[in-house]
Amino acid sequence: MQILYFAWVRERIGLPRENVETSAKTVNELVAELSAREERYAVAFADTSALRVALDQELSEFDAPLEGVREVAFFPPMTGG
Amino acid sequence: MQILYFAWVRERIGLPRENVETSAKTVNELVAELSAREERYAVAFADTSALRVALDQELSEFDAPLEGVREVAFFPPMTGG
Amino acid sequence: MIRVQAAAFDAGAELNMFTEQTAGAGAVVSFTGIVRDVDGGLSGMEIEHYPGMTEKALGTIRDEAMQRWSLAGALVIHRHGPLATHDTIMMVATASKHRKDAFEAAEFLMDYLKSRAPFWKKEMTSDGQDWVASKAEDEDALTRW
Amino acid sequence: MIRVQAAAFDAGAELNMFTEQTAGAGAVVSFTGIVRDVDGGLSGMEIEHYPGMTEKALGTIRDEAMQRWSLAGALVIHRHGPLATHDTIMMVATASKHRKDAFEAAEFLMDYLKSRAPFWKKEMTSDGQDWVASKAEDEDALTRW
Repeated sequence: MQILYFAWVRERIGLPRENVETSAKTVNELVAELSAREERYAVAFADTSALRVALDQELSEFDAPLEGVREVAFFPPMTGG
Repeated sequence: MQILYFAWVRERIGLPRENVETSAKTVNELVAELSAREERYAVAFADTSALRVALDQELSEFDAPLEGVREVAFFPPMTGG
Repeated sequence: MIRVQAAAFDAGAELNMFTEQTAGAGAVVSFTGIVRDVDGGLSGMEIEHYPGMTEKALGTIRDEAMQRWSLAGALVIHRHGPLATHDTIMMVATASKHRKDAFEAAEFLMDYLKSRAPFWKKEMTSDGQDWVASKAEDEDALTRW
Repeated sequence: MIRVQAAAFDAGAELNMFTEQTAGAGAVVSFTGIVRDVDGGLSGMEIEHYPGMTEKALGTIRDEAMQRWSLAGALVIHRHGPLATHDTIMMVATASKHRKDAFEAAEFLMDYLKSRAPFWKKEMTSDGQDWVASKAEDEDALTRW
């Protein structure tokens, strides 16, 4: 599964994207798995209410299932315009 | 007193402006005076609810006093923009 | 800035100049009114106005907008005289720090200009010429403010 | 029309092109977002985005606007990458027969773009760099629609 990070999430984790082998069934499970890996993930994901997630480039929720999903992206609330 | 007419009021009365000697105390009295003069005025002023009046270039009401007023203008509702 | 003129103007160039003058504000909204297509075809339009009162009325409306919203600037340009189909009739532009002020002030300027500035449109079609009738909804729009 | 680009663009020229493409509509509204002055001075801005999702998200927002209002056209241009103070960040433009549709659709496009299109602004000041925080009022603005 391709995981993408943007803005300060990318900076805290220290990379823009990575390939992850996971058996996580939901976004929340994936977040827990990543956070358990290394401190920098735990810091970036400390408060998921301050984060947004997109599944295959569509905004989604943290309790959404990951079945069939190829691309997961984590980022802060958008500030364009 | 200088009287100005715009848009279809000007066309019905047949002139853009004229000088009028009047002792009318309000716009309504002036309208009655002009309407009594000639058919074309009576036609133009037949329905004052379809008209607007400006006194010295400020939108006003038909029952407003004319004291001190130098310029009265009659016209249909505006359609700019 | 208020301009009442017979001459054509370039809305894009005006927008850029206005934006430059209000640089640093962050948000610029513009409205452009164009002679539109009408059923049966329009061969042209003529706009009559009340010289003297027009400038005063637009100035009053603009002052009111500058007072009610936090604006870095407000521009109104309105043409009079003969116009052809697809000609630009008028524009307003507003600049502010936050987009809400610029949007609201531009709508306010348009609503008041429509019903309170002394302009009258006459349309020329193949059937002849006729004065454009005012719309009740334009008067109603003022109740919002 | 949706454009996501690093290159600068001329908002006035875009407005004129858009107006020409939607000629006959009568009413055109534009919003331009500019890198604004901030207290303490801004030396520049960087806009990150999510290639692929950005275009999709903007397309979805534009389609929604075209469905909800009677529009002759809707344009969205948004830049990414490094920007300098007073640079144009983005613009939206809408065209319709009646001004209400163009105004509402432009505000809708801005409100959704702000909170639903994947762009993130980073400001460079003399104190360093920092990501611009999202505002609760931007999320709240969506409840209007």
